[in-house]
Amino acid sequence: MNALFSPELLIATLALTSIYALVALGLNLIYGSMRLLNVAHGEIMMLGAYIAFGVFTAWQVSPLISMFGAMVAAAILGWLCYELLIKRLSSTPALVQRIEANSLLVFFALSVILQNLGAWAFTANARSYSYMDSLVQIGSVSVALNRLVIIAVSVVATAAVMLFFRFGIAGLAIRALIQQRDAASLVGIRADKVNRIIFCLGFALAALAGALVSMVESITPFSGFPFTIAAFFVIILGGLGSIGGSVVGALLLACVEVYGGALTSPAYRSILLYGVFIFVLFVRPQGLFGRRVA
Amino acid sequence: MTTLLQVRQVTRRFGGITAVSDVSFDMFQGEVLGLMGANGAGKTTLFSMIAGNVAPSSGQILFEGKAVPARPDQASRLGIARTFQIVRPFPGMTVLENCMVGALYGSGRERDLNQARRICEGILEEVGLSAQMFKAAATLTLAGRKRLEIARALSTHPRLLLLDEVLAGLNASEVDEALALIEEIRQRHSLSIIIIEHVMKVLMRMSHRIVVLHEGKKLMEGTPSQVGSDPRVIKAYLGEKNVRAA
Amino acid sequence: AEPVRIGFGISRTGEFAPTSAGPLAAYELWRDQVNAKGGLDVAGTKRPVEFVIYDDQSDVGKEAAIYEKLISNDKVDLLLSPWGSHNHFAIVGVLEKHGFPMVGSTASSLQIRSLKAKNIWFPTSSMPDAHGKEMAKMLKDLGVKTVAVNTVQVGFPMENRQELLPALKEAGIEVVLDRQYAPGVKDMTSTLTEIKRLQPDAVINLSYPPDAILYMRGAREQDIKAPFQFLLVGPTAAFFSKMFGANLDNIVTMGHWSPDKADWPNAKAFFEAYQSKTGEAPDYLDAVLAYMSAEILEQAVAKAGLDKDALRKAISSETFSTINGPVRFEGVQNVTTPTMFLQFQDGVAQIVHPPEMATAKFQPKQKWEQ
Amino acid sequence: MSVLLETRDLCSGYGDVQVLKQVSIALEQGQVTAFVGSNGAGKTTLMRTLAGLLPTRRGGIMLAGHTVDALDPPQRLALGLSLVPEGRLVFPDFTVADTLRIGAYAPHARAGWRARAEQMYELFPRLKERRNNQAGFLSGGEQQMLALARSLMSCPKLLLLDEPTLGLAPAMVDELFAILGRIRETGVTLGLVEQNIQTALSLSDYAYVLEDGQIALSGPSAQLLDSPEVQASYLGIREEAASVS
Amino acid sequence: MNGVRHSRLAAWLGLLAAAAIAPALVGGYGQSVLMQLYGWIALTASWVAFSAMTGYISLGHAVFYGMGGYLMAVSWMQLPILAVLLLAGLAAAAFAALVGLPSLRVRGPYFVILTFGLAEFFKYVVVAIESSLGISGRLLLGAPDVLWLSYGMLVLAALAVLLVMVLRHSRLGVGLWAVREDETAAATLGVPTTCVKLLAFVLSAILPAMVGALTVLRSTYFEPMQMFSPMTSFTIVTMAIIGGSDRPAGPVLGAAFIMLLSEVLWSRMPEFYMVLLGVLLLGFVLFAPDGIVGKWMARRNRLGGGF
Ligand SMILES: Nc1ncnc2c1ncn2[C@@H]1O[C@H](COP(=O)(O)OP(=O)(O)OP(=O)(O)O)[C@@H](O)[C@H]1O
Ligand SMILES: Nc1ncnc2c1ncn2[C@@H]1O[C@H](COP(=O)(O)OP(=O)(O)OP(=O)(O)O)[C@@H](O)[C@H]1O
Ligand SMILES: [Mg+2]
Ligand SMILES: [Mg+2]
Repeated sequence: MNALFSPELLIATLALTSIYALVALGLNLIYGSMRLLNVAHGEIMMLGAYIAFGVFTAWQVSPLISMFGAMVAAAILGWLCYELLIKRLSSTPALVQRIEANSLLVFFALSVILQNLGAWAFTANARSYSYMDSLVQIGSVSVALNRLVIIAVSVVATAAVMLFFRFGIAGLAIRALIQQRDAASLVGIRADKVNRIIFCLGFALAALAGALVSMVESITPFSGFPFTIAAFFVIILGGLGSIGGSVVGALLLACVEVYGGALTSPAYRSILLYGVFIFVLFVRPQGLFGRRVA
Repeated sequence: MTTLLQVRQVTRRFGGITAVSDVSFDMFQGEVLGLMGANGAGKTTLFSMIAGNVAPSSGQILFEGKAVPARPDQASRLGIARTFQIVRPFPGMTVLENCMVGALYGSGRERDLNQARRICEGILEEVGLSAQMFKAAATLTLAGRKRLEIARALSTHPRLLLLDEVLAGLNASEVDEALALIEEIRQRHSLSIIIIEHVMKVLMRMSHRIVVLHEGKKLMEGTPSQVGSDPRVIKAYLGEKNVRAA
Repeated sequence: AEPVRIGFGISRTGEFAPTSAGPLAAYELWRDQVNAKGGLDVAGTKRPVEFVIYDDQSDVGKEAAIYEKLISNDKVDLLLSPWGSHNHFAIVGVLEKHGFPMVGSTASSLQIRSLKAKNIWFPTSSMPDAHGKEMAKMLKDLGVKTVAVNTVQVGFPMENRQELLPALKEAGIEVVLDRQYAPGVKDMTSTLTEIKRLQPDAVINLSYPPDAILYMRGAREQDIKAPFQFLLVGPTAAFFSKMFGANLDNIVTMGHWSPDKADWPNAKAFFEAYQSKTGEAPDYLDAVLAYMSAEILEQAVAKAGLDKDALRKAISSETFSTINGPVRFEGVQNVTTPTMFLQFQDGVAQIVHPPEMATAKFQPKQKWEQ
Repeated sequence: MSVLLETRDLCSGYGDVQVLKQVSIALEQGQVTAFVGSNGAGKTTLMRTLAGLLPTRRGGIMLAGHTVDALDPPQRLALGLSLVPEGRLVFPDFTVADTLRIGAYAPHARAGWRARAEQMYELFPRLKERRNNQAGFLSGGEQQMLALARSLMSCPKLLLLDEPTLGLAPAMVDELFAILGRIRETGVTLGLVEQNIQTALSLSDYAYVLEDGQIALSGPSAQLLDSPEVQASYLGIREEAASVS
Repeated sequence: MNGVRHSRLAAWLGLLAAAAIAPALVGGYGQSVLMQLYGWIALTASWVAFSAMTGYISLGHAVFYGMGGYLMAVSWMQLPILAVLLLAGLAAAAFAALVGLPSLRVRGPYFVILTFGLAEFFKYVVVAIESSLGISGRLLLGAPDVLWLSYGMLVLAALAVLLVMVLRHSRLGVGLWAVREDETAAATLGVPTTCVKLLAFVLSAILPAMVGALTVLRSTYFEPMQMFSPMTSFTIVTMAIIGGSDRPAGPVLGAAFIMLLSEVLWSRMPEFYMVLLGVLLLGFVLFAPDGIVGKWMARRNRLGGGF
């Protein structure tokens, strides 16, 4: 099967990996550091996507510029969301006890609200625009420029977040918080401040992903959910909180999608994808790079 | 005297660390065996292996001649009960409900809920927790939680009880009371006990024999007075100053 | 006069809300137009139209209950249809139980023949079997020798594939590639590489919009040169042309309507009215079918009034004049409108087949914009 | 000598339960103050309230001249107060090395954390051996050492210790007290909750005896050690004491 | 104590009687709504019997529901309905036993997403099977009247609530609770954790399959993407948490509340009811963590009603 080694497939894998990794990045922060099941992640992406779309359609401003605006808007939303909802969720003992179920519901509610407010504000119609879609020749393969841009931004954003975690003490502080709240505060970590930053950053990264994805996919207020799922798969495959792990998770998913489809049939794509996910968790319940928790 | 427990050349490694290394000893029915050793000597790990929480890397543990399975629930069913050094009560349950779990599933295997409740009420009375019976376990003080560990272990109707530093955090007079309590419990339930404690007075007074671990290996085994005067033990564990105290 | 109350359920929220938006807008357009003309002609008297709309939340389980409620609680005078085949199926039982006639819209499936229902009709002319036969005929006419077929595993496309393959065989056209893919795929590169290698004369994508996007993007990047490139559902949606612009030119798609068809006088008017109402072009498919179903109902009511039996009889027997030309039903099916195909030419969807209906001549796909 | 920490009529508790009832204490700069009392007397509650883990209900806490009742633990840490909590509260996933690193999280403690970590390894060689092991898997005594080391990483001026000898082997207890002695010599003020009353009183300058959430007795340690009340209720010399009174 | 128990039993029986009479009194639409309500109660209570008891939040109960629907669609007109119902229950139980063993090793958020993944996996397997059979959606003609279906659902709902009641006051229930609190400690006290978790998982799978089977008879159309929709799972969790998952009354109140609310809002304010639903959901989670039942009990206790 010579086709398997074709550069087209390689680039497709790369492009898909970068989208998955980018989409997972914001979720990784919120989920990996606070164990909150943010099922509204995709909706926040859509928020970013709509901002990019709206700004482009109205004023022809490049999404590469408006994405910063989208990030700021989402960060504000994150801040509000933290102050109004999550603070209470993570400080009321009765709520913390079932933090999984409760966070699931809070974010589920948030996603329902965002979807329907979105539908009300923008109508449910699918939207799209075209930007930077000229073809670029790389060797024998030609790729749309916007896909290359996504790869580049994804690499930069992932690397930045990774460095932040690896070399700053902030990463440790985040992990300390989730393990032992009292002890964390005794060593001087202010849960409130750290969590607020995480929320703003996580939401901003989601919006960034949305703004970029809007260049290559059509968007509707209701199309966030598949992204949420993809993001969860990526970070769980990689192991919670491990940014490097989630890049590998993204790569694995992309490979299954591209090469799995090529080897068998695209008909089995979803079965393969979910199958691999289930298999990995059956074999390694803590994800590929997760550490077993004491 | 019949042999209750045989520990045979048991080793447990964690990655590069050998927590317990080639330890063997026997224990008789009705005996109180002390387990002594510096921090990190492997005492708790040994308990975990006897209670089935951790599987030995090599070696064998026999309880009444049968190999102890590496599954805590099955070990409990055989009649082995342990307390946790770092206590782990069921925080959302009341003290009574904590105990009922053991009564229903331990080697007593009581099937009737009301009967289990009565058994547990008796046990809580014995360990002095009856006043707190309906309080959530999370509200107990540390000492209270240690008592609860004992009560829970007892509720499984064990024959071998493993006590891991249950007296830590008590003051001198409380220790005296607790010692009397444990002795009483031992006789009433005809238990055999292995006890880990860093308070010398306890080991010296309670145990019939003491096994000393040092860096995972068995350093020696003997009566309290033999152990207390052994120079190796003094060097490795007690520190010169405490010899006189003991 | 007392208003005529017309009820229907439609997805305003949830995953089908985007696709339901077109039909909903078409219904509302129709209502506004009728009311502007002084109301609905009910066997001679004009009465204003009032809608009773329920959101089915994209949950097919809710549809039957909604129509039950419309009929027995709200006691509406007339019904319009929800969006999508599955929702049509879900309410057939209710319609039969109450003997309440309803003109269907956006449903197409061979299974409707097994229905033997007396209270529902389907105005589409893109029934899978006719669609397959017509497609084979068109390809043969164009001199196509080899095709690649690429199908998404969803009801309607799959039924189409099943009818298309034997028809191609009969027409002596070789199927060099027959791929299926699961809904939700995110990449189509391997299939496209294969198509590129095989160089068929025609690529037939029995697709839905999300995967139609993948095809368009990949085909452009890999420069698929087949002169005939077909996408089942997708290209007529407004967002599609925004995304692909000139690249959409010469892509063929399903559809039996064009605003440029001169002998359907209202077609252009509908196009313009819809565009001025929503700011977007109608999607040539769902919005048109929805509008047609309302027109048919309108004309049947003008003839028979609101009596259910008279109405049923009128719908079953009359010929109606719609934006899509004359429509007459036999059984549940539209038997007058032939199966057609659309092709985008200079950004406008033109009917290119069959020749007697065509508004423009087929043009081979020549190039992708760089 | 000045007072570093002072409470006035401090009240605190959990939910409907009022545990501390009008506790007034003072910790002198540079001294060791011991808190003793039977089980459930409220020692841990007092420590948690001082550190800010529990809110003050009534009364007030003054730390180094500031009223700190409204401050959270990190803010009190910034003023130099560090607590070694009961039950250790280690971060189970962290390695020993990570734990020490995070111990120096407070801004004033960040500089020179590496050197301080090395000091800790010297104080507790056992931790050095285990530096890359997860804290959750350490033995009970090792965790206790780790908790103390973590606290020391934050350069405290006032170190509160809630039963730091819990689970330590006798030789290690001696070692610990020796270490505390040395820490004290560097000018750090110590507040010590300890069950071994004899040791506690012999090592401290001043002591408070808590009973049922109140200060039952207080005074210079040497004096308390000789008091018949203390002997009776805490040193297990009941018979003699009973016959005396 | 006994008096309270008797009065509570009487309340439940009264509720059951009312639920049994209701379908006969309301029209076709009312019957549809009641049928859905009973269905949701059965689903939610079944979920509570596993997830609330063990703390393993399953986001995959749609798989059992869909499985039941699929079996009914496949065997329509070939087997009697009752037989299919039993078969559906058995099949779901078997599937739960099969996947439960490896899944239940996974904890916390991992389990949540794993169960979601399992449900989606199964959905796409069904999609592939149907495609390879050349079938695109199955139409079920001649299904029983909604009145009968609503009675069927009522039986399932009653059984599911009964399951929760019996579990709560049983030995198994205590074991599950211990697992929820601390699995290691539970095992050390003799609870065969894997066994009890698996048992609860299997028990909680049976009734949802039957609910699915009846539901497909109502919609008369089976299509895998619809029948296995993850929204089902989300709705179940929502109802359980809103009602309060610690008591058998929780699922009933939760399902009834959400159904009622959406009935009221749905026709009054079509544009905003989903938004409002979301806001209410937020309010409930944040301000009534023990659900409606919890709030209600707290009020009663405060008023001195206690028991
Ligand atoms: N699960 C584990 N993974 C890695 N290392 C472990 C694990 N459990 C124990 N250890 C190591 O094994 C050694 C023995 O631990 P153990 O808990 O048995 O000591 P101990 O004798 O009970 O000490 P202490 O008196 O302090 O409680 C320790 O150094 C500990 O770090
Ligand atoms: N979280 C809690 N909720 C309710 N009451 C509590 C809680 N924690 C402790 N208490 C109660 O507060 C009282 C004082 O407890 P505290 O832990 O301060 O005692 P202590 O002196 O430290 O005891 P010990 O010597 O056992 O550590 C006890 O009666 C205890 O039951
Ligand atoms: Mg130990
Ligand atoms: Mg204490």
